[in-house]
Order: sequence, then structure tokens, then C-alpha cells
Amino acid sequence: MFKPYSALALAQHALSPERPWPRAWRAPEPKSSYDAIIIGGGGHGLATAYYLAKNHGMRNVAVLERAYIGSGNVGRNTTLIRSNYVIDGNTQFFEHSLKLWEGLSHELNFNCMVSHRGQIVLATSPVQLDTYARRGNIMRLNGIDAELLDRGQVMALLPYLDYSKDARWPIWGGILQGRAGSVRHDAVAWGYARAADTLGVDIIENCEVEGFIMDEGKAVGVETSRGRILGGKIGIAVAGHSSHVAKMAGLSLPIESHILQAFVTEPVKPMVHHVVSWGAELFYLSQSDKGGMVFGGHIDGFNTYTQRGQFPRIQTVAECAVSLLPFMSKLRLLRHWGGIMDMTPDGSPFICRTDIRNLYFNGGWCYQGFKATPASGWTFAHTIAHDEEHELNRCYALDRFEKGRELDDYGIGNWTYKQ
Amino acid sequence: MLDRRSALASAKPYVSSVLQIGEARGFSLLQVAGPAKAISPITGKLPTKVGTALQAQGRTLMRTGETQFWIIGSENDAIATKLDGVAILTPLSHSRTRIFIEGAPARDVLSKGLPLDFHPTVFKPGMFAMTGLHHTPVLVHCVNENRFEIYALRTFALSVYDWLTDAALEFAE
Amino acid sequence: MTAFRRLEKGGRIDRGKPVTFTFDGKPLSGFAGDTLASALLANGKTLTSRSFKYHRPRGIVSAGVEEPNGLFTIGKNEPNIPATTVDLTDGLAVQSQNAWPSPDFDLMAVNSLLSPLFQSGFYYKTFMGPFKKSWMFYEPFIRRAAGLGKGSYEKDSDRYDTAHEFCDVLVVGSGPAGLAAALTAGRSGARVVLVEQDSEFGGQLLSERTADLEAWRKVQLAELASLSNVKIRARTTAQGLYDDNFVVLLQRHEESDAAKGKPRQTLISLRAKSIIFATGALERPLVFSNNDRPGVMLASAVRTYLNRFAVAPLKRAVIVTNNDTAYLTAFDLAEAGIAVTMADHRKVIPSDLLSKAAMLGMAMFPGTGVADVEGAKQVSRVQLAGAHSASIECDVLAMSGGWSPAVHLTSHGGIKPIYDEKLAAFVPGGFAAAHFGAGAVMGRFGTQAAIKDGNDMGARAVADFGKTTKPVAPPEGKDRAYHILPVWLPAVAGKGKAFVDVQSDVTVKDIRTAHQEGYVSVEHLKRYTTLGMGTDQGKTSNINAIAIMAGLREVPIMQAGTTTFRPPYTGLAVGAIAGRTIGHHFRPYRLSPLHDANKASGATFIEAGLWMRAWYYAWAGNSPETAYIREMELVRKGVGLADVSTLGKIDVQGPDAAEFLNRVYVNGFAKLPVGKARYGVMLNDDGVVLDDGTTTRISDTQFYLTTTTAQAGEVMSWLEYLLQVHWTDLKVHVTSLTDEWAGMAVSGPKSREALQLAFPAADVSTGNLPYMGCLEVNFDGVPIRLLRLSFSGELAYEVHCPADHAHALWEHFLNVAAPLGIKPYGLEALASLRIEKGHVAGLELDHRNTLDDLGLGKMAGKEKAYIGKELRLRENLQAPERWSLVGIELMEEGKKLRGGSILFSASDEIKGHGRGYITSVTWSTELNKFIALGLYQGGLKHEGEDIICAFPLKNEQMKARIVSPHFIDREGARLNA
Amino acid sequence: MRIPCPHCGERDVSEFRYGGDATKTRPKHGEGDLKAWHDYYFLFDNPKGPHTEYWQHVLGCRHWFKLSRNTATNEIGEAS
Repeated sequence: MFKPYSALALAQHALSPERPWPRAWRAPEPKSSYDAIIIGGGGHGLATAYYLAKNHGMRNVAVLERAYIGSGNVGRNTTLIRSNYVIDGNTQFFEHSLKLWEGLSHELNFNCMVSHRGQIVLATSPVQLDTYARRGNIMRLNGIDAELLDRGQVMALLPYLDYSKDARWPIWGGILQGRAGSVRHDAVAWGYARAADTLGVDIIENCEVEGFIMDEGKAVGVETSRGRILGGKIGIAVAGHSSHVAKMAGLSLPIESHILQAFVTEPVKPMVHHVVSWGAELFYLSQSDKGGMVFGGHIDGFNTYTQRGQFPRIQTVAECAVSLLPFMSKLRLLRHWGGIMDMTPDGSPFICRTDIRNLYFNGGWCYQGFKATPASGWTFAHTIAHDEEHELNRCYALDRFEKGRELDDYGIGNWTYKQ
Repeated sequence: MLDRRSALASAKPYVSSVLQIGEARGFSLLQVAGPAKAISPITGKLPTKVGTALQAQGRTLMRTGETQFWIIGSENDAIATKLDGVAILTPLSHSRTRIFIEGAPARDVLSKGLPLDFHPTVFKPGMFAMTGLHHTPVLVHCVNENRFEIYALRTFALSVYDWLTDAALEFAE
Repeated sequence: MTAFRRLEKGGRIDRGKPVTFTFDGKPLSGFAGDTLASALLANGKTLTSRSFKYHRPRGIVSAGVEEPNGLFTIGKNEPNIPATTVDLTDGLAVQSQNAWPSPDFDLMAVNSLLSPLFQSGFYYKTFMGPFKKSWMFYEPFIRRAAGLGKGSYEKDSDRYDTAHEFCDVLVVGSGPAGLAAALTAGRSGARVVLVEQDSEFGGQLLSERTADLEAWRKVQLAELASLSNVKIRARTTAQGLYDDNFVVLLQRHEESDAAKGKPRQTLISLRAKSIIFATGALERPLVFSNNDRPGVMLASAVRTYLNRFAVAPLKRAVIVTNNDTAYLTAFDLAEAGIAVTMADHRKVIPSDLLSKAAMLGMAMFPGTGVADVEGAKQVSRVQLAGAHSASIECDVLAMSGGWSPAVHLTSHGGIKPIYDEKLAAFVPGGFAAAHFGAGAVMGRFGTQAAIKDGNDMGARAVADFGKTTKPVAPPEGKDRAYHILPVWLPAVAGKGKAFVDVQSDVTVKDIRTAHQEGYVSVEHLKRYTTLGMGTDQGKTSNINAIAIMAGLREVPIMQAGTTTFRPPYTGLAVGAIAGRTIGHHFRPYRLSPLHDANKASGATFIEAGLWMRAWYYAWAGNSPETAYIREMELVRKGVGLADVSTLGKIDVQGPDAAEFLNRVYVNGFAKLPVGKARYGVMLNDDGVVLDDGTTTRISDTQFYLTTTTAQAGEVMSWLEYLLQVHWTDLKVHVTSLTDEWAGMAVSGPKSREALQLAFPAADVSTGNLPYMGCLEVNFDGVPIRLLRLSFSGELAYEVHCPADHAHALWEHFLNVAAPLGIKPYGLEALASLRIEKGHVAGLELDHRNTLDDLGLGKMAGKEKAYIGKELRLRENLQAPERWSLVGIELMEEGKKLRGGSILFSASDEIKGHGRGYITSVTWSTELNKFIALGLYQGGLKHEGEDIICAFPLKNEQMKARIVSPHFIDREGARLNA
Repeated sequence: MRIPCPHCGERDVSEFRYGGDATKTRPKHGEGDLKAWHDYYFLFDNPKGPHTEYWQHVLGCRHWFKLSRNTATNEIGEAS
């Protein structure tokens, strides 16, 4: 019994506390077979199930989650959304994602607190500003908002940065995308889950996939910790553990699992009103609605499945924070954590068919899984429903390295984590 | 006419009554790559363990790899001519700036930036370590109980010196 | 209204040292040895703050780091500091937070009336309409309401230091277990570090009043201090445990002075061979109606304030408990003359406690709990219910819901705690090798047990290094068994809110709501209700919440799950983590050996990666836009001198050196004659260009390789990788010479004359030193390499010399060649000259482009193998329509070409990704127009075609033309001159 | 994490640079077709568990070596 969320409904509940809210999503027993099975109850898997039901009328769908939904990277990221991509393919895909973000709370009837507070990427040299200009021009030419800022304009928008002689690198300017911003990350998983569930999707938690059932080279089902489940089509969306799961189907991937750490300070009253990113070293920071400064930097730089980061990386990120935003010095780190990332050679993802019929793959998200969530689910659902990539994800094929079609958006080269 | 100029020529002197930090100039550094048995007859002897140094014929001999050595001699040391043909020689006298730090607090100051165990029973005179200081590669040599010599890359030397003297600020006058 | 008072005598405070501080501007006083919390209580400040969501009145709850309520802003810019963790010092300025105008009278308290709306997760259910982006309207209000304390933009004037340490045994916590462990380990001679987050050592002992325990504490401390192999550190918190026993300690210094280099805090990275966790336990609150009222405190805290700080409730205290430990508080209060009423959830209470209670005249209510608390801003009356009902006036309600071992640190390593039914608490779920737990953290709560534990673990830790030791003698005494009756929910439902997490304003009802809606996993519960997400990280609330959820789900607590504990244990200043590596020390700066010479020559510098490079020189102008043009003219017409020391330089030596280079470069190096230089390009394994540079053959077995400034480190590491990992059969040794050799370019029609003047004895004629030739000369006893190379396209040389001599050589050139009008030119001109010549550089070598894209395809050896040869042939890398290098001429007067412009053919619609883009732009002094290098679909196939350069960021479009990237001297007459 | 450099002994991970899976066989120089090089360069086994990998002591002796490490626990094994 779906009950819409609204201020009115809240008021009714406030007045009659006895009437309970319904479950946000059911907890069904797995059926013996589904038209489609999505492995992975993270943002991407849940979004995929939602769009399968919503856009493609496939409602006999199960999402299998090893633990609880949203237990992966959708709940471990720095919640940023943006579409400032320069490579043909990336640009359109991430802009499609940003457009979906814009209406998401409405569409899902779940407030994901999509905040278009704007992101400013700061340049530390004239040359870097030129490369940003190219990026901004491409954005504009694709109907995406972007503004080039000089030093003075940055000072006006972000007066709290270090503009003193003491700064190791001066700020030459930056590029602003006003529609970029942040989202309440957990709400994305819950919102998609509730909406998908409403459309009939079975969300099955604590259900770990232990193997694939093949029939003449076709994937026809999975063995799970809760028994055998057959599926007409099977999609993998388990970024972080992609190699692990794909290996059960005999697939070997251009992916290594790395840890990316994230940090949050104790909550303070509003101080930072944009998303701020830095060109000196990979560094990004925003202030959550709760008041904590949420920030992050590079991956630790070696493959691991542990969610424990190394302290030297924590130091380099803190050094960035204080050097760029001196006031950060006195704020206190409340918590830091790590997420396991699928790192790919060129920093771009996969949303595609595989060599195995009826088996589809979504992963390799590197640093950008969260912001991609809606478009990822939207295009993956299309790919699964039509057994064919959509124009928006055609470039995200597994064979792109054999073809020499790398999508290196930042021009840093293949496997750059080794550098 | 082509006088030598140190990378620290314009460095701000560090003044303290308990700790000295400065540049130890006037040395030659020759990197020698080759089998120890071919080299030691000429250098007198050679350290057997990577990370250890010893003195011979007025030179400091450091083993920086299985088959790689650093020979630190006087500014005009001519040992290169004797080793010519015996091993692969690479003169590095100009590539490193030697910064010394000496005094009771030396170990504590170095511990602020170097991820090494400076306990006197662990990092003993004659030992050296190749490691990172202020994100740059350095070789740190324990000359005696309270004196260390840091071989920093020349182009980073002033930055390393600034960092080190700042770290030692609490002991400065 | 005051509920506490300072006793005339007793406590550990130094009454000889009065201390004054201000609270919201008003002066108050306390004593040395006070914490801010004890001083506030002593001053009768029970209402100290307002809660996060409902702005309900709150007071201090605890006496330690677990404090959820008593948060203040210290000084101007340090928000959210628990009063219980601040040593009282003279002049301390304290501000209250999250209340307006004051905690006493807070207008935001209207939130409280709306609280039925603010049930858990309410904001997920509303603020969505009426428009798509309506959240943008609501968000600012939410943001302003949230956020506890106020930060300040002002720069932190304090200094933070870092230190690296190593030890055999780290002991965390200095209660009886920690003291015994440290001393036992220390007696073996092992290197021991003992850390205590409090300002004093002793842990629980500091809250005891028996003299023999204090005497014992002093004896152990004295011996610890006497051992040179033991370091004891107070005010030092073990914040996090990382892989391989890497422990992060934060030391807070009593006094600091940035100007004198004295840090306020030091962050210590400690690598311990073994760790003994003696982190103790935290008392749990009980959950009942209005259990958040000021004056409702943890029983152990009330005891600590009484015994350690001589701060006692005014007259009357009610104590509610479900275990024995609260009786220690009760007895101490009663002995101090406070009227005590005891409510114990347990029907059966150990007889010795009953008889002592009777002796002390305490009112006893077995089988009884709290139904409700009265008093808006301070508890005034407690309603008891259960086996007995009563309404008791009081100043303080002390509660004990049992004890939770502080398993945070032991869990950082990834070992989840497990639930112990008997203790009604989570205990460590096991230990990694060389990890030990001692005392309360193991659920062994007695002093005697703790000391025995400490002795045992200390001995076991050092036994691992083959050391023996002798145990510490315990004081007289006997532990009593720990009896607890788990109580998670209110015994009787009261009218008011029953809080589980007071800081985040999460009530029992919120947990019920989460359960109803299916947010039942512990992580969902936390994230949905924000339980345990506050500055206290749920130290006092997590266990109660898990237990309540387990009850609702009707599963055992262990099955309901535990929360993941993440570092840091307590709030850790970001500045302390960054230490001194901030501001201009953020990253090292790298200076050319010619830096001072450049400065003397009037250079303005610019950051280029880590390097500081000479950008342009004063003689040519005072802005880069104008100066570089004059510098270009100088090089085109006369002779200029430029610092090129930043180039990567590598010594490649050994019998197989030629073979090695022949493999890594796409073009041949095997047959390069001695004394000759050759331009080479390297690919990565993937067939994409890695780097380019000029490499000179010094002898049969020695090469002098140069790389771009940007890729120097990468290329060096790559060559080492190939030689050490894959081509171990090759006899080659590589060494970086980037710091050994300085380089300067002497460029322009008059450069040969300048060279001749500088080195009169050398034969620098074209015959002896042709283009791409190398000549080694000895000048004034200094070996100098003259390379005839040209980046500018003019007749030009690179002069390389050992770094220390470069400064003098630079001056020498400027002096002897002065008659030729020689002057220095900088980075901007260097970059512009190379554009005119069509040399690719950083912006073209961006890891995306292939040899063919850069118009260098013909360089690749047809027959020979080279790295990247196979993957270079990948389909799309060979596609004819790839974007490849072109020259671009601006066709419009009065406009300016811009880097980052997007290129379109004249007939294209201006949208999408275009056919390419501009990488590098300059004004051409030769052609008197703006020119550029860029990448264009199909490349030079389109030479001569008109194109559009679009720069929508500035709403610009301009006409340009595709031309050869070699704008000048295509046939190379100049450089061969 | 502490990594044992065969030359210098145990040091902090911050002194090292990761070099990828060391169990893959690189095609001989000048041999191997496009597919062989693609699989070598682009595909990773990426196991959750024991892993043998290359590291360089880049802020030290610059030695490249093989290290065995468990990617599920970061437990360090042999270095050679």
C-alpha cells in the first residue's frame, strides 16, 4: 500500500501518531524466477530496476543485494553531481544524468535534497585555465551551463580561500557550473528502492550471489545464499567488486579495485556555499546540509578490497584542505571512511553487453559513480531491455581498449594510478 | 672564473645555541655501479650491507644498492680516474646539496619529517637511509650520535632547508 | 537556578590556583585542575546548551570524551568542543552555541512545538514541491538551522607539528590496567609508550576517594617516570589504528606559541610492534521520558565531579540504575551529606549494598525505574514507577544503564565487536597478532582484575620479543562481581520524549518509525535517523539504539548488528593532520641552479608544476603579454639566453645502452654516431605518446638523454621499471642527472658569435659543430657540453654544465656577448617561439595523442621493434579522421585567438564537440598575427581551409585558417645556418 | 601499511609506488600480437585475496620488486 510523501501526509501523521508509515520497500522472499535480475542493490542497481519497470515495462524484476541496500559506494561518496566533461560521449552522458537529477525528488516522490549550489574548479596556472576553457566551451556547445572566472571573480565568490603570498600556488581563476552541486546520497538508494518497489520490483537484501547458471553460453540464473534464482536477463552492477562477480561468469575485466577515502568534519553553521575543487592536486570540498565539511582527494594508489585507508593519504588531503581553505585548520575531523572503486585504464565506466548472452555489465566507475547514478540506471535499463546499448552509453563498451577508443577525460593516460 | 655557487647561497642562516643546521660544502660524490669485488681493491674496502657506510682512504663509502655505491671524497678527489673502466661511473657532486644538522635535538627535529626510527640504538653512526623528506628524496647519513648529513636534491635543497629550519624553529634564537 | 555547588574541601583541584574565564562574555572562576565542565557546574551552570533539532534545554551529561550535550565554542574559531575535555585555563573565552539569544532563553525552541512534524526522516518526505528545484528554496533555511557551532573564516594562528615514532609496546589508557601493563612491559626494558587522553594519568582511579588507590597510582607513575625506555604522555589521544600497527596519536600541549615554534598540538605517527588496549569503558544512559533534562547525568560522572572536582549536587540526588556500579556514586554522595534516593530496576539487590544503603540512610526503591522527569530547564522532580511509585524532589538525577567497553580503537582494524549477554555489552571480537586487551575494555570492570590483566598482557607483549619481566603488586582490595539487568526501554512510558541520542535528538519513537518503514539494519537506522552521527559519534547512544532495534525486530542483539567504528576516536583538528605542510610549505618548490641568476637578471617567476620558472624579464617589459614579444624578437633577430635547466636529464650507460634506447624510442638509436644528438619519441605500452626529447651519444656505451620538464620523473621510473623488471638481461644503468647538470639555450642568428665569445678556444664552426652535433669543451677546468639543438627554430645551442657553475657561466655569457646585445628570455617566449616552429610540447603531449596525431608518424621505425608498436596499431588509433596536429592562423584583424577554442569547419553548425581544438596560442612576431597549434579532424589534409574558432565562454567566434604547424623556416635554413 | 623493501627494510607505504599485478607475463619485446598486448596491458585478474604485485621504492633506493599482499586484508607477505 503505497502512500505518497508530502507535507500534508506528514501533518496527518503528526496529528495521529498511532497511524504508522508503511515500509519504504517490502522485504519479499525471492521468487524462483524473474524476467530480469539485477545483481547489486546500490544506487546503480536500484536505479536500473526502477527504469526497467518505469521506462520499459519490465516489472518482474529482482534486485539482489549481498548486505543491505545502499551499503556500497552510494553511501560512501562525497555526494557531488556535475556534468563538466570534455570527451564526446562523456559530455552527453553526464549531462543526461544531471538532467535526471534535477527532477529526481519529484519523480521518486522522495526528497533526495538535490542541491544545485554550483561547483567551482580552481586553476593554478594560465595553462590550466586554458584547458578549463576548452572544457567550458565544450559544455556550452552542448547546452550545458559553464562560466569562466578570473581571479577577481573567484575572490568575490569564495572570499575564504588563501589568496595571500603564502599560498604555494596562486589561484588564476576557475570554471563554474551553476547546476552542479550535491545530493543526499543515502536518499538516492532509498528513493529508487521505494519507487522501484512500488512498481513491483522485488528488492532482496542479505542475498549474496555465489555463481551463475549457464545454458549453452547463455546466462540463465544465479546461485545465491538464498537459493537458486532464474532470470531471463542478468545485469551486474556491483562496482567495487566487479572483477569478483564477473569472474564467476568467467569474465576478466579492465578493472582494478582501489580505495578512495572520504572525510567529514563536525557540523558548523553554513560557511561554504559551493562545491569547491582544486587544480593543484585532486581535491574537492562541500558543506553538507547538516553542516559538516565533506571532502576528498585521490585514491590511495594501490589495489585493495579493505575499506581502510592509509594515513599518508589522509595527511595529503588535509594539507590540501588547509592550504586552499585556511579556516579548515580549526574544524575537527569527525569521521573518515573508504569506498572500493572500480578503477579502469582510462577513468571511464562500462555500461554494456558482455560476451555472454543475456549477461550485462555496469561498472568501472572510478571517481564518478555517484553523479552518474540516474543516467547509469537509465541507460543500463535500456541496454538490458533492448539487448543493445543506447546512444548515450554506446561509448562505454568493454572492447573499447582493443579498438583504441579510450575516453580519457582528463588527459592523464591509461592506468595513471601507477604514476 | 666559473666559481661554484651553492643552492643554499641565498638561504637564511639558522641560529641556535643547541642546534646547528647548515650546509656542509666541499665534497665530491661519485656514483659507482659494478661488482664489489672489482671496486673494493681500488677504494680499499666497501660496505657489505645496503644502507651502511664506512670510511676508507679518507673517503666515505656508501652502499646504495646491491651493485651501486656512493663514494664521497674531497672536492677534488680523483678516484674516478682509477675506477674508469672498472665500473659505470656517474659524477653527482653537483646534484646533491649536503645539509648537516647537529646537536642534542637533531634526532627529534628529523623525526618531525622523516618516517624513520631515530632511536640511538636503532639509527647508529655509520648508517644511512634513503627516504623522503618534505616529499623529496633524500639520503640521511648518521655521522655521529648527534650529527646527521642530509643529501638533498640540489633543485629541492632550499625548499628542504626551509622546511627543516622551520621544523627546528622551537630551538632557534 | 543552581543545582551544584563546590565543596569546601576535597577533590584534585588546586585551590591555591584560582582561574578566571568567561562564559558568553560573563566572567566566572574556577581552579587549576578543573575542566570547563566542572567549573561550569561549580558556578551553577546546569543549563549549558540547546539541542540540535528541537532546541531543548540541555546540560552536561558526562565527565569525559563521550559528552553529547555540553559543546561550546572556544575562543573565536573553535566550535563544538566538549566542556568535559577542556582543561580550565586563565582567560579561556567560552561561547554557547546553537541558541539565540541564549541557551537560557532560546527563541529557536519553537521547533520543540513542531516536533511531531520532525519525526525521523521527515525531510525525505517533504520540501519537494511545488517546483522541480524547490529544494533550492527550502535548503538555506535547513542549513541555517543545522550545524551546531559557528566557524570563523579567519586563519588559524596556532602551529601544529608532526612527529614519527616507533616503539615495542604501545599502551592506550592509564587506568589501573594501563598503568600495570605499561610498567610490566617497561620493566623488561622494552620501548614502551603510554598514552592518556586526560590531563592526568589514572583513569578511573582519579574518581576514587580511597587513599590507598591514590598511593598505588603515585607509586606506579613514579616508577614509570624513572624508566628511560618508557615514554608517558598525558593529553594524548590514540585517534586511529591503521594497517600494520600504525597508530595516530594527538598530543595537546599545555602551552603553545606559534611565533616561538611551539605547537599547540602534535600529531604523532607511531608504529608499534604491539599494542595493549586499556581503553576502559563508557557508562550508558537509561532511556526514559525527558531523560535529556539538565541535571540528568551519568552516575559515574556525578561521582567524578564529586570526588575529582569537589562539585556536588546542592542537596538531593536521585539515582536510577540497573547494575551495582551506581552504588559507588550513591554511597559517596551520601557520605558527602547529599540526600540520596536510589531506584534500582532490579528486584533483587545484593545484600551488602542494601545494608550499606540503609546505614547511610538512603531511600531504596528496588524494581523501580523512572517514569518521568519534571523541570523545564533543570530537573526538579523525578517520578518513579514500577514496584514502587514515588515523586521525589531533587537537584540531580544520576543514571546508570550499564557499561560499554570502549572498543572503538580495537575495531578500527576491522575486527567487529561481539555482544556478551552476561555483561549486556559489546566486547572486542578478538585481536590481531600482537594486540592485547586489558581491563574494562574486555568487560572486566574491577580494579584488581584490571591490574591483573595489565600485568598479564604486559608480560605477554614483551614475551613476543623474548623479554621477561615482573608483575606490578596490586593494592589491597577485592572486586565485586558485576551484576546487570539489561534495561533498554522506559520501564513505564512517560508523557515526554525519551531520548536515545540526545545530541541528534533521536527518540525511541524515531527508532520505531525507522523500524516501521523498514530501515532496520543498523546502518540504515543511523543514516535515516542520524542517530550516532553527531560529534560524539554515538558513544553513549549506539548500544541502546541497537538493543531497541533488536527488540523491535525480535532478534538477538548480535543479529541486529554492530556499527562500524571509524577513526578518529574524538574530533581531530584538520590543521593538526596537515601539520606544517601547509601554505608555502604545502609542497616543495624546485629551483633551477640559475634561479638567483634569473632573479639578478630581472626575471618574474611563475609556478610550473613544482618548479619556479623565469616567466619574462624586466628588460622586455613589465607584463607577460608585452614582454614575451620583445623577447621573441630578440631571439629572431639577435641572440637570447634562456634557462632550460628544468629539462629532465638521464645518464644512460652500459654495453647495452644503445640497444636499450633503440627499444624505448620509436626511432632508431642503435646507429647514432658518437657526438651526435637525435630527437626521439617514446610511447607507452598502449601506443600513446609518453614523452619526447633529444638524446646525445657521448660514447659507444653512454648516452645523455633529455625529457620534457613535466614527464622527467615518469620517464625515469619507466626506464627503471623496464630494466629492473622486464629486461634484466640488458647491461644498462640509468641515473637522473636533472639536478647535476644545468642548461641554458643560446638562441638566435648571433648565437654562434656569442658562443665563440664565451669559449674562444673552442671550434664552434658548423663544420665542427653542425646541427644536432655535440661538442664537449673544458672551460676554466669545467666540463661543458655544447649541443647544437633548436627549440626556437633559429640557429641555437644548448650549453650544459655542472649545476654549481651555471650561475657564473650565465653571467659570463651576458658579459662577453653584451656587444651582440644578448639578453635573457623567459618561459613565455620559449613557448611562443616553439609554436612558431611547430614543436609539440606539454599541451600537445597530453597522453591522448598518438605519434601520427602529432605528425610524427614517419619517425617510427618500420622494421625495428619499439615499445607501443603493437597497440599503436589499434583500429581507432589509425583512423584517418583522427584529430591531428595543425597550424592555425587568425584571419580577422583586431581579434585574439584563445587557447581552448573549439574548431569547426566554415560550414559546420557551431555545436557539439567540433572538429578539434586549439592547444597553444601566441602572437607571431614573424607573421604579425595570432597563430596557434591545435588538433583538427583529418589534420593537414585540410591545409588551407577556413575554419571557425569558437569560444562561447566569451561569446566569441572568429575565422581562422588551417596551415602547416611549421610557421617559419620550413626548410630549416636557419637552424642549419 | 608498512612495506619491506628488499634493500632498505620495512618502510611506510608513502615511500613506495604501486606497479600493478606481477603475475602477468609481458609479451617478449617485438613479439606478441595486438590481442596479447591488450590482454597484458589492459586486463587485470584483480583478485580479492593473495596478490603478487610490483612496487618501486621511489622515495628511497628506487628498487623495483615483487611483493605478495592480501588485497582482502592488506596483510603483507614476501618481498623479492
